Amino acid sequence: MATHSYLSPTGVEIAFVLVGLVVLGSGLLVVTLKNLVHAALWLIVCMGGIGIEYLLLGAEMVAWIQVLIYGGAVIVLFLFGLMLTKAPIGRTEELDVAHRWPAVLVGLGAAGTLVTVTVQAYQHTWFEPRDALALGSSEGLGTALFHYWVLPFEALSVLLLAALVGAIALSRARREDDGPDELPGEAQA
Amino acid sequence: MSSLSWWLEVALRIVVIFAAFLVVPLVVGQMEHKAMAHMQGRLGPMEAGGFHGWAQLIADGVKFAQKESVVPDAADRTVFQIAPAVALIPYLLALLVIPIGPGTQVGVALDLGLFFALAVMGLAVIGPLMAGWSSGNKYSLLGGLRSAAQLMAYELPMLLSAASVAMAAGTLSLPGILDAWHWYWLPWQLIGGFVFFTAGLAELQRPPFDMPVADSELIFGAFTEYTGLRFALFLLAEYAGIVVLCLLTSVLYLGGWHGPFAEQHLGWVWTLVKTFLLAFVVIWLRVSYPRLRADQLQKFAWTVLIPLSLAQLAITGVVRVL
Amino acid sequence: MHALYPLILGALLFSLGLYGVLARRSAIAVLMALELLLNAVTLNLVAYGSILRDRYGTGQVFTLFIITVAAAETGLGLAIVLLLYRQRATADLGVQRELAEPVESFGADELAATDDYGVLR
Amino acid sequence: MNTLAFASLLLPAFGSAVTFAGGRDLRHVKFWSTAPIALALVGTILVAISHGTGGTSTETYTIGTAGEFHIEIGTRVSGLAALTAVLVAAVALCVQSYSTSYLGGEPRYASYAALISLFTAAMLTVVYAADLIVLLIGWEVMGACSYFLIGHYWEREIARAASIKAFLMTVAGDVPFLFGLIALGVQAGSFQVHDVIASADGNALSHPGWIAALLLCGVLGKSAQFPLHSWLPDAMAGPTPISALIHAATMVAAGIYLVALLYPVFVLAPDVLVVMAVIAAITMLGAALCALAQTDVKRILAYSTVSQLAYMLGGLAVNGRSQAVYLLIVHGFFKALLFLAAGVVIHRVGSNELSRMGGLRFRMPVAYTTMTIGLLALAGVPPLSGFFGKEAVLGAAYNATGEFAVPGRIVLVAGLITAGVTAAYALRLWLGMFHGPFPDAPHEHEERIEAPQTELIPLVLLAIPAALLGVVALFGNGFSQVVGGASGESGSLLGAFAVDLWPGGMTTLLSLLFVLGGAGLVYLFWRRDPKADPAVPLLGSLRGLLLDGFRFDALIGLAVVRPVRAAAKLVAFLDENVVDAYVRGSGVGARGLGTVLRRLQTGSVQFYLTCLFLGVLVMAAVYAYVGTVS
Repeated sequence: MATHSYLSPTGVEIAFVLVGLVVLGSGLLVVTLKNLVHAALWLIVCMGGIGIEYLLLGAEMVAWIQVLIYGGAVIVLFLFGLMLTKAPIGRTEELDVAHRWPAVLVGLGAAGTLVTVTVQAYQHTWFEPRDALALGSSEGLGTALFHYWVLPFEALSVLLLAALVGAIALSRARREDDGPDELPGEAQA
Repeated sequence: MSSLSWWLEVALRIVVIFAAFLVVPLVVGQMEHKAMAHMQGRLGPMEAGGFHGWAQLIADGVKFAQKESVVPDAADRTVFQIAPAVALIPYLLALLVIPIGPGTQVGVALDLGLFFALAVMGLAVIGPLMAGWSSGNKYSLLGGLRSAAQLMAYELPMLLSAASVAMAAGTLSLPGILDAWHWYWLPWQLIGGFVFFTAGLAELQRPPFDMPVADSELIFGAFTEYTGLRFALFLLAEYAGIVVLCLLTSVLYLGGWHGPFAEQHLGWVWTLVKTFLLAFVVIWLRVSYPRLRADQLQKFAWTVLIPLSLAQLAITGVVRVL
Repeated sequence: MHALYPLILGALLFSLGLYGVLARRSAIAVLMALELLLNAVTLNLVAYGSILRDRYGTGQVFTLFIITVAAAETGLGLAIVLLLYRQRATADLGVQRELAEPVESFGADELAATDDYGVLR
Repeated sequence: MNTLAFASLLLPAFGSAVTFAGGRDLRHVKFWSTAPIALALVGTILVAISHGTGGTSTETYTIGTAGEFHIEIGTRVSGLAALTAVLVAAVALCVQSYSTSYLGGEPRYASYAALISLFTAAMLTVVYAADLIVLLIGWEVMGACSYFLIGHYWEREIARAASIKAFLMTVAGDVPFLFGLIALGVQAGSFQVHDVIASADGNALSHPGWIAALLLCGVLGKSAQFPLHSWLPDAMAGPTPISALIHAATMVAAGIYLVALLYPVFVLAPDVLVVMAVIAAITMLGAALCALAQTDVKRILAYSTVSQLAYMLGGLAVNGRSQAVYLLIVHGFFKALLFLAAGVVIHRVGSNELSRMGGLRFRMPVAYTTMTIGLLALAGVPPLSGFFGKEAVLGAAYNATGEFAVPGRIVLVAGLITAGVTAAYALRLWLGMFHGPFPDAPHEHEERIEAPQTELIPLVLLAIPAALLGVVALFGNGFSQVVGGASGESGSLLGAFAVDLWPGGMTTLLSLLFVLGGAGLVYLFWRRDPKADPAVPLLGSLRGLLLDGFRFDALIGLAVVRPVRAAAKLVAFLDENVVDAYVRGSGVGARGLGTVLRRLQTGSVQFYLTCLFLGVLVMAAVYAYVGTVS
């Protein structure tokens, strides 16, 4: 469409880019910070930013689910896990592998490849986020979910059940002869 | 509606809600002081300001403001300092979407209001976690750990019982739910209301679910190292949490602004009345019930509340289909 | 909106997550990087759902699914990490080397002379 | 009749199996080793009688196919086969019954008896076989049995060496023999003996010369002809009854039998016949001279066997098929007799050495009598059977014409000289064993040390045909009618003219002169000193050479063994230092590679993942690039 141009970005686009920068920045901090808890907290920012990006893309329901699940459950799980594994206050030395250059290489290579391919494929494509709004509402998404995706939905419920059982089994996997197996934190207290 | 007046209105709403956010929790706090004092026969809080010790809360506020805000050496400064804000702000955001009266008497009439409220309330629990970890104190850490375990356990029944209401109303919008409300929802959603309110109490770590801050065991749990205004902010967050929980409960299960009469004009009064009644119950419970142990807490969540909320969902579904 | 904004954001986020998975030694940090990867994918899904005007809501529905799976994965992953921590008193992936040859056949001196990857210095 | 032949063939095999299975119970072994062979003898005699003079009869059924050929099991009874079978069965029976006492007390008697039965069955298979492949099976089973039997006393180094030598030398002949058989079957279009002979008669073979030469190699090995003869004297390391069996009826006879059987093929190849004649001449004279020099009784008899077999081969080389077969049968009886009688003597004396014997004629009258008959036959003294057999061959050589003239001359000259030498060593053996003083016993006439009945009865039984079979020759061409004339049963090639076994006047005169000469020389030297060996002055300085069999084994060692050893060393060197170098090199290389790759196998999952993603990245980049270019 001729009306689109790089030179005159719309408000939504500007917002998207700004939030995107926040997301990328916090994401970078998540994978580079020496302080694990800080990284986890930055992950909240990153997830929240992605939630806002969803909103900007017209996926309202997904956005709030993102906040609910990631902010309320996943991050709490992470913090919980960090505390149980005695994440120290301050920098954790040796948090990263000593030779990071292969990982950096892979990361940069992946970025280069993906961006190149994406740019080549979609440099002339525009879309209207508002088109997705009807779908992004609770009603639209619910309709799509239960009209077209009931079976995957049910399969997913089975998966969740399996994960639940698995998590319980894992955390109960202690035999009598294993001896005292207290959490380090409790042992201290 | 012109653009200007729209912006004005938004600004007005935010100011009103912010004011309410600052005032109502204080009222609840004052209420707690007084109610507890009366119930427990405590004489101290009866002195300040003369009649019934009405200025006790102000005295507390002045005391908090005067105190030095200490950050321990072993603490993670940034996180330690941000934690109170993280604990407080989500409740402010949640207030935005809760209607207190019919029509436009709501901060933002969000299509996904219920979802939004629950999502940001879920975020609020990160505050105590941050505080517990960043204090560099093992009691704080244990408090934080207990918080996390407790929060994860009670998130599920809360969401499930809220889902029951949404299912009954056929919408996630809070005004929409109230629009669909009928008096017979009271018995219909009774179990859900009980579960929601109880789980909410546990999320707020109010007694009898206050094991994370159990003062006799952990001094004050995650908040042990906090002093001065930051501690006051945590207290404020707790009372704001009570307000939001009671508001949500009244909106979801007690009909919100619906009342026997004068619904259209004085709906907000009904809402407030119900909210404060519930807040009183919260305070009452604190005074009346002993603290639960960790295992009792978990057991209660998984073996009582979750089955109950599932039963409520089933009842809702059956009635809806009928 | 130009299609490139969300897509490139997704690509860069994916690369960040990839780097994190490869470079972090703490198992929990790796799990966090994994969340970045998943989010990059879901962002792409939502974006493609809009770009391709999918009327079945595939992009968003699958984003929901992936978020659910991610939650389950985090729960299980953390359970595993905790188990690991209980048994080894560390969540450091760098010392979990059961896939390598036993130390006896390699020689303790040589093992001591290896870096994080186990590569001989 | 064919069924009866088949039964006769199977009976010893069955007896062998039962003997093997039955353990060491002596009575069981004795019964099952003799009774089936006795029945087989009856069967073969009945077959021979019912066959009479009429042609051949074949009865087969197919048991499998090899390519376009059918392998058929069954029997083919001809006059030749019927008579040879009787010989085999009779000798085998004598050997088995003789063995019951000769070896009856030995711990390995059971396996020994079973192997003899199997040996007999294998020989009967060769005789009765209607199919060349079946014949080959019997042929090779005999080789295996001979290996085991010669090595019966495997505790002794010499027995082990002899058994291996016998096996290797016969197999060395069997390799070309196998090729010859295959070529024969391919060219004839069938492995049926019947078809093969028919196609040879019809001159339908494209390369009869090559086939005959290849087959001859196998015959040389089996029948111990030069240059594959040296295993036979060494085979004396086995028990004496085995020698009787091998020398008289089975192993060595198989070679002659095969040539007689496939005679039409050989007739098509005159060059091979000349070679055959030369080999026969060399072998008969050389072996006889060796026999004259030997001091070991059994080795004397062994060399005499080689020499006599050369007579037969010579007879075959000069178109004297009937004569050769006649000699084969006659020789079978008297040679078996000689071995068994010598075994009796050796057993009593406790030594093989001629010098340890002497003056036994009164102590062992039965052995003396039968051995005298056997030796007279061997020497060719009329009217014993050996005389007629030898005269028949010499007569054939004398009468040979046309393409057989050259071999005829060779065989005739060699045969006449050999007759003299044969008489000489026969007399020497006789005198040495039974006359003169017994070395250790001062009262030589006093006690009889005769063998038990079970050993003597076979001697007597064998002495009868050895003495009287010459009668057959008096019936003119009767015998040759039975065995099928000059060139085989169908007799179409050269015409089934009647062959007269009646001794010719000229050859008889000449050979008797040579016999008298040879015997007289020996007698003269013996008279001079009965205690001494007459061969010592007779042969002079040649004796040492002859005692060693012309040092033929040394020659073989020089010509074959050392090059082979050297080659083996070379191969071993190549294997250890060249082939193994690659193997070791691959091991070292793999180890080195492993050491290098080990550094990648760190156990760090993240490192693996990094490598994985690097790979994926490279692929994606390449794919993207290709996509961009195209």
